[in-house]
Amino acid sequence: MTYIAKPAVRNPALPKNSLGLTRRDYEGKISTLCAGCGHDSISAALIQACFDLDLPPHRLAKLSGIGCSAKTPTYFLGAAHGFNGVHGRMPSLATGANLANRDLVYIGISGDGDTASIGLGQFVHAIRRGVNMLYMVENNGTYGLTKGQFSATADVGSKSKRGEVNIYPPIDLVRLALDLGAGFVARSFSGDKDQLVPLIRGALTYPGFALIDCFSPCVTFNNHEGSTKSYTYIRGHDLPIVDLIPPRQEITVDYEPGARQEVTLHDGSRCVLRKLAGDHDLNDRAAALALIEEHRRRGELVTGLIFLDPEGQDMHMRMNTVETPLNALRYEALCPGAETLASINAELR
Amino acid sequence: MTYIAKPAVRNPALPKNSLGLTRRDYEGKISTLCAGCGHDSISAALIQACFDLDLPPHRLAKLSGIGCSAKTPTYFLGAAHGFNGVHGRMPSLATGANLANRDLVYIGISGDGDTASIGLGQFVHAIRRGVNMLYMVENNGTYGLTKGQFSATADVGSKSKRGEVNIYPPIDLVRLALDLGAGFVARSFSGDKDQLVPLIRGALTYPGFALIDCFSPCVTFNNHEGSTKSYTYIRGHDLPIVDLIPPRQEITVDYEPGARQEVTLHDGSRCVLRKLAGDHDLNDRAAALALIEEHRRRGELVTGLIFLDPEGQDMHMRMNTVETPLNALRYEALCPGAETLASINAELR
Amino acid sequence: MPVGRCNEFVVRCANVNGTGSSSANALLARAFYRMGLPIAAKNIFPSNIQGLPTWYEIRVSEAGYTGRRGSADLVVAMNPQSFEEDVASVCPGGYVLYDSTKSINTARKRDDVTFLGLPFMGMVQQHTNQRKRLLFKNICYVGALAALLAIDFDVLTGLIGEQFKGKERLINQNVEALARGRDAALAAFTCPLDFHAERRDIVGDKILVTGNRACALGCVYAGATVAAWYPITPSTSIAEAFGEYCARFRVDEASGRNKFAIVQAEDELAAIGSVIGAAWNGARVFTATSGPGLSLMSEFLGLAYYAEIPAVLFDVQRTGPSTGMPTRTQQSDLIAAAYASHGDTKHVLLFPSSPKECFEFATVAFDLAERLQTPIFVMSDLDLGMNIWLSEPFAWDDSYRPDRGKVLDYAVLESGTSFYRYLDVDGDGIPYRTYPGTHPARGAYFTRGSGHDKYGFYTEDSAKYRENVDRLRRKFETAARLVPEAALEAAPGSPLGILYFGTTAEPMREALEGLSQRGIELDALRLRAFPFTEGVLRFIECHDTVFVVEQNRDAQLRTLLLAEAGIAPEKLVSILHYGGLPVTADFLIGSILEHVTPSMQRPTTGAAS
Amino acid sequence: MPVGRCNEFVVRCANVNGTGSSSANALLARAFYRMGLPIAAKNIFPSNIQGLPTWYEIRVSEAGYTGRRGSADLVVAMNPQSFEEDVASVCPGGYVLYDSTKSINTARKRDDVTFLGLPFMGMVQQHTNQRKRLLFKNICYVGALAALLAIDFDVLTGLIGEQFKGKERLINQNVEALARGRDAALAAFTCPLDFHAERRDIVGDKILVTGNRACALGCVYAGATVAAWYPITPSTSIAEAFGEYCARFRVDEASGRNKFAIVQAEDELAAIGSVIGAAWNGARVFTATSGPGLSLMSEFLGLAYYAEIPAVLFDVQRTGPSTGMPTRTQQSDLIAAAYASHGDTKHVLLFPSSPKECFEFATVAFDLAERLQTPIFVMSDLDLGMNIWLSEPFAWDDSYRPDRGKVLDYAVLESGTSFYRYLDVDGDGIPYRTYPGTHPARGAYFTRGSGHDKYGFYTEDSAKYRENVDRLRRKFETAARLVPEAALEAAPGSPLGILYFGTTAEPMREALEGLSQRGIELDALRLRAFPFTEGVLRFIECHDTVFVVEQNRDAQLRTLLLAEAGIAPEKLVSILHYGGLPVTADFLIGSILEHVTPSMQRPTTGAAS
Ligand SMILES: Cc1ncc(C[n+]2csc(CCOP(=O)(O)OP(=O)(O)O)c2C)c(N)n1
Ligand SMILES: Cc1ncc(C[n+]2csc(CCOP(=O)(O)OP(=O)(O)O)c2C)c(N)n1
Ligand code: SF4
Ligand code: SF4
Ligand SMILES: [Mg+2]
Ligand SMILES: [Mg+2]
Repeated sequence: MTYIAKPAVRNPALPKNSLGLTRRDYEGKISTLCAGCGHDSISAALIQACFDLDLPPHRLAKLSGIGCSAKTPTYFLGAAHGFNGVHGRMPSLATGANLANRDLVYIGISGDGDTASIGLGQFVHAIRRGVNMLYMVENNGTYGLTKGQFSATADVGSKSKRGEVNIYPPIDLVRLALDLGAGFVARSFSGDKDQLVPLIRGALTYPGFALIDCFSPCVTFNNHEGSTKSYTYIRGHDLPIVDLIPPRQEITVDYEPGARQEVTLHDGSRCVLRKLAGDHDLNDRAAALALIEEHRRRGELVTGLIFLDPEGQDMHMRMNTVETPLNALRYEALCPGAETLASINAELR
Repeated sequence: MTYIAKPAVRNPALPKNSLGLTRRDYEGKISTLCAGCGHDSISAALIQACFDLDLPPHRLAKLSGIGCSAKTPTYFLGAAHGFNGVHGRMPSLATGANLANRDLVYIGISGDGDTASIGLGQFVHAIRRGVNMLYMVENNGTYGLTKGQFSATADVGSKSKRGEVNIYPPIDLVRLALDLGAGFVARSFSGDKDQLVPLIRGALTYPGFALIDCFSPCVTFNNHEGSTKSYTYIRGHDLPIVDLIPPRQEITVDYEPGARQEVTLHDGSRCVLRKLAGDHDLNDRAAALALIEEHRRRGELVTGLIFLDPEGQDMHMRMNTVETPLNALRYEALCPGAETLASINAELR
Repeated sequence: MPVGRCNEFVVRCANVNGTGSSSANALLARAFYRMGLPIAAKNIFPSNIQGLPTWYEIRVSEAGYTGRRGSADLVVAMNPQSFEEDVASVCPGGYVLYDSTKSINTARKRDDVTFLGLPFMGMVQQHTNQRKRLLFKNICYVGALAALLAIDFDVLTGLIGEQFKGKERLINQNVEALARGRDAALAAFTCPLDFHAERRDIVGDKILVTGNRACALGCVYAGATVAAWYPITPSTSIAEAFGEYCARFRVDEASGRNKFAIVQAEDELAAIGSVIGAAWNGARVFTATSGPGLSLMSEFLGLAYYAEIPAVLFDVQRTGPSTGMPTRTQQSDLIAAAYASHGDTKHVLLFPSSPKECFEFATVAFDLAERLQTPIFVMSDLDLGMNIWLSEPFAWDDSYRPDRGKVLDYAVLESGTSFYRYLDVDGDGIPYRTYPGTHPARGAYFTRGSGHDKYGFYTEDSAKYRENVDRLRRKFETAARLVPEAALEAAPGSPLGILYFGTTAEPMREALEGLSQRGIELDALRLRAFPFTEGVLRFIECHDTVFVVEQNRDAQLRTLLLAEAGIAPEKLVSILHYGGLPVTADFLIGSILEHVTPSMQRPTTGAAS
Repeated sequence: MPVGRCNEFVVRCANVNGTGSSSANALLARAFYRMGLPIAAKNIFPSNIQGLPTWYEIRVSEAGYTGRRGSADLVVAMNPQSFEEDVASVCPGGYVLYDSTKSINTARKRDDVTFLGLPFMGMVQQHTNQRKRLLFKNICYVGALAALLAIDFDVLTGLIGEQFKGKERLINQNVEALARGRDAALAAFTCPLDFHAERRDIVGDKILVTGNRACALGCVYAGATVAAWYPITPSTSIAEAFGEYCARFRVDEASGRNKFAIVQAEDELAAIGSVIGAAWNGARVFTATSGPGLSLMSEFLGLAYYAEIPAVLFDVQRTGPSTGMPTRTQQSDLIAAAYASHGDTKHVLLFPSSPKECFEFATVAFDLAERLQTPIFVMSDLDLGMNIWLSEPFAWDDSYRPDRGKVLDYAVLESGTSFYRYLDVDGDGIPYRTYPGTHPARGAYFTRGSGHDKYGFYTEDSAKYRENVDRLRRKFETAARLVPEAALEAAPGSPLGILYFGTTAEPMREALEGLSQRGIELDALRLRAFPFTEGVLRFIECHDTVFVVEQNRDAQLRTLLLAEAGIAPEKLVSILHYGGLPVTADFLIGSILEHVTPSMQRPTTGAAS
């Protein structure tokens, strides 16, 4: 977060896409997240991907629940309508929005608390219906906005800033989505722009439900007590929990498909990513599950496009709705009229 | 359902278990479900299993949501406390009940609407916590009590009594439970007493979360339009939906472990069950998933005990709670007392 | 036959549910109607699917009283389980028609009623199929009633013919069963009974329809394209009937594709979420639910109120609290709806009292929702929603066009009109909105349930917050000017007024006449909306005492009147009916008589309009 | 120094959140307190984690006024983002202390306030670590304030020593930073300022504590063993502090195992579900939430009401509707709580107004919940819950034993006492219950949210249903006799009364004195519970006009009074404060003055008690 306003004058030298728009036309308001928050990197990737795809910004709709992650739709695509709903219920808002107008591109942003706890039922059912949208989980294993409680995606044994240890196994949203029939399933890391931007492009153009479960470190609460790099250590363990949040750099990685990459987080803890090379069978759900499992046993988190269903059906296909968005049908095409009503009356006698 | 009261006199010749109780001591009120409803067979199996296990009936607690299935706790174990809560929220009631008293045996009864739709989030999180209970889903693919809408476990393409076709893929609760780390996962069929009773015994003695996803045909709404045996056919297609429900016999099967069995439902539709022989690796989650998938491709529904985690942790183990049920701790053991309060006051100065 | 007994009676059929009785009973009800007689039919059914007692009360009333009467002149006692209770429910001098195939315990019999036994089960022994025996047994008792109550046999056979059109065998079998019943009755008893039916021409072009079907049809005519719902008794048939009508009238002929989308959501939270999402995106969309669903929707309803999203909800009320009695009626969600959600929220409610009004209020609800940009609740109930009612036929003016409210389209935005989402440009508290995707450069805004200022931007500033919620309060005042005015149903110019709404209307009409015969005159106002209109306030002002009649325990409407209209509490006298069965004129008369003292009825000083 | 300015001032620290300021500000607040001075501290923070403006207001008041005052005598303007606004918030004649390391735009300066610049950033340049620079910069301004406001330096170093006990290096660095700030101020300005602190001995044994911590501790003392909750501002710290205390006082020494269980549920529906499940099973259990969570709990709360399950909820209210302003305060969930759920439901509410009462009401809530077998809502708010308050120390009577209500145990059941779950044996509307698993043959019953009769059996019968819900209404009358009586806080014997509750209490004390100085006397009653007690009704009766003060837009308490107590509306005059900041005495005085006319203040005719 910085409070220096962006320059209002446009730089004519900025590259333009085929719509004649620059990257700036895809930006939003200035972020109020913590400096270095992974979520901001995801916003940047979304901006890049929409720019790359030449999407008219106003033909996208952004929806979210509540959380730090849910705030981000304000920070990209300022020319698009946005809807910051209630906690955990973005999927139903997106379902309704999509029903009303199948012609917009839908981006749903959620957090791991928003999706894996309060919103789990809605997440599952949006997948089941095949709502045509990009469903981005900005997954940090914690409740950022309410100050660092564990989410249902936190690892067993991980320690919170308050010193508590998580005793429950994590929910893997990718496995869940695969199991429930999502058409496009990917995992990525907020700091891996090279991987994330193309994945977003793929998800936005996929005609069905597309999940990106994006690991997005929380600079403030992904903080293990034991780490010598944590500032809790420096301040001596007994300050108010969220007191000082030193500005940090976002964590970025740059590694080859097929490769393995160890990432050191802000607090010194590590995780191992494995970037898929695209040589696995993208269209086999069972194989995708096996792949995840195999790497999990090796302590690796598989990233990349994990599964893609070329035959996936979106909700409107299943429902056999007309091509014209329902919100654009003329009233005359909807009302059966007085004459029909007379015959309905007759049936009721 | 029959309105003839059960004889009040006891038959001294009835077999007794080691507690000196007869099967009758495990019964409940007379069912008000449709004659032949699969749910009643499940109640009978529960009664048998509890009798077999010599469980003192009053040391069980029965909880349920809302639905035909959710009514059944009234129809077994009349000597146990029961709680018929709100729709889809039995898991949280059971979680709380179990927290208060870890010494009772918990039976949660749910329907497929209750669990796979409105209650999905709670179902998942009860599994994740490892609530020590038998979670029985009386799965009929339909909303019985609200008269035959599709549930989220109905097959794509199946037709409802109102003539609608289900367009969404089913949620497989067994796969979900496996994926989420349930300790005991089984599938069965209400009519297969030989299989169901031992499974219930196993689930009741398993020290953690035990799912039995029990296929339980609805005589009234599992009714395919096309079937020549359906009474819709006989009445000529245009009567009120739930008008006449002729009393039927429950469907029972009797086949060997390892065998395949075709079942003809009340309406003439068929399904194929495959009874597990117990020769698969019970303790391998991934293998269990693969097994289900393999049989699914062959058009078979695997039944039996699919997975069992011998190391499964229940919620209280994870939470490290005392052995004594929390509701039985004496107040003296709970209140820190006035002296401690004085020192707490001192800390706050 | 004593005057007034012809075409004035109640038949009560006591059955076991799931035995095919409801179609037989519907046939019976419709037969009276086809004879030109006003009827009221109340289906009193259990919350299960098969095997429990169920009752179907048909009131025939030449006088046109179509509220529930309560007692029965003739009971068809087909359910051994409830036999005793059913016998007890007959008026002295009335009749019990029962199945004498098996002998019946005469100890249960009463001396002051006549028992008419016919061997119905015996009459259908020729059918080897058990289902058919069950079904035709019911048709047999309809036949017997035809004889006993002088129902036109041609009307019955005509109805059978319509129902089974093209299935000659079924028609013949049914007609035969009818005839058997009739012939047996004619042989055994003096037919018709002292009370019976006589053809009239009173119903005119009225139709027989449930409120739920009317709501559904209203949504079709209002141009609703999206519905999101979750099954719950007694609201389910709204969504289901909407689906039926859409399948008939909303499939694009050329492509065979649907000009509608209906989502059976995973629960009510998802249903209202999808309604809000679709409404935000410019569709006319609704949900239908009942109490438990309404409770689950509360959080989202606060969002819709505060973010100002049009949403239409049909709340078909049932007996609460909690699961309560899901197959019984009540009007007990008023407070839950009017103040749904935490924080300072207020919602607009409509109170239809007939299928005709259900149909009309659907359009009113959508127009108001979009005009006011707020949720609108159509407060129906089980009695109105699930029972068939004699109703004026539905009417439609083809020149109707939806009021989509203050929506700026591409052209207006392009013209450079400035747009701020929550600005009160017109002084009515209602801001302007745009649909997503309208214009490349103008009109986008961010919708949020968190603090926002009049421009639509995020704020945590006290003054800006207050400015916005004060406007919302003003908007609610605007609502009071836009909602349907209450209907003055009787104005004899009494110092006593009576206020009621919804399904109390029909029995009230009867009660007012009954009271009038006892010398008690009441001015009667039928409420049609919340917030309260000028007319309601004036009505209360003009009367010394106003009875407030509602079907709940806690006098919820009275609470709203006290809280929102600043009325002196002693002026409002509650009449409360909350046992779950439709309210009767007798109950109303009795309750009012308890309260009316001679001193209340001072001579009329002027017309209270 | 003018009399009355010593020990009567407000310091407002304007910071950026996430920069370590809150611990510095807490140090400052506590230092005044340690000097024996009454303080009030208000943390005004944004709904994000880092980088937005945040304010910390410390009021020092020898007179003991610990409500918010609003304006500031000295602003520590450390946030360039809000500098202008912060300067504007200083009283004429006041001071602005700012960081002069970088030059500041003098155009923003005011003539009527004194600007005190010190190069705080410059003072911490020796630290190479950026975090330390940020932290110690804050400590430096505390040091400067020590000089300007004559804060006892030993008190400050003492507090630092306590905080970092055992970490000498940290202590030294902090003390050094304090000294730097102090020395710089002493060198640059005339210290102390005209208003400043002087040691007194006014606070006695009072403690400094948040309401949330007090609630948590109260739950520990009340013997709660289970908590189920979902994180939501501003209630989160109740569950978290409960966890802390349990970890300290509730771990079995022998086994190292927990005599408590806390579940962070997946959402509020699950949280209240687990509360109900555990309460049904005989544990003392609670949840803590705020508005959105309360809305989500509505369906379950109806179940708890109707099935009669004890449940304790702490609703720490924030600014609504919807997500609203989650870091701002309000009292706007009254109606949502009192009538939570569809159908006819009514709930018991408690209104604590201080940490002491939070602590005590926890026990009261559990005792009432189990005595009445119904949910009890402790209605706190963000201001009470999250800010530290000067409070009487907590007190405990070791002879206290929980009132577990009417529970039949094994012995009683064994003795053959008959048991029917919903029977009103004692005439108070409260039935008996048993815990699951108590007795092999007696006492089992089936709990349901669907229709049940007085014996606990399923019913769809009108009369039986009514009998049961009528008893529930009587039980609510019993509740009115059991809840804490309102507190008469002032009784000058005026014809004017004033009614208020919760965090309005502190500023009201100050306002009453201020009004009295202006010749306006008011009898003051502080409400402590709903349903309304006899005392509340009598108080209103005895006064001509009663001001009803609440922190919401819609006068929700007034609505409850009108609806439940049958009070003439013109008697109740609303004073509403709903901008989200704690209410001030100035606001109260101003609002009351607007309403008080000379005619209202007729001579006292008798004592209005
Ligand atoms: C109904 C409801 N309950 C609780 C909250 C409080 N709340 C706000 S954000 C949040 C969790 C956010 O976690 P996550 O979704 O992981 O987002 P993050 O902040 O980590 O990006 C919670 C519990 C709320 N706003 N609404
Ligand atoms: C909140 C809420 N929504 C809806 C309902 C209505 N309802 C009752 S049972 C039921 C579905 C039951 O289906 P299932 O769980 O499959 O049980 P079954 O009757 O098939 O055994 C529904 C939707 C309700 N009781 N509460
Ligand atoms: S708290 Fe964590 S998730 Fe929230 S903005 Fe800060 S870094 Fe990001
Ligand atoms: S409707 Fe179906 S599920 Fe319900 S009782 Fe009847 S057969 Fe069973
Ligand atoms: Mg998170
Ligand atoms: Mg089902």
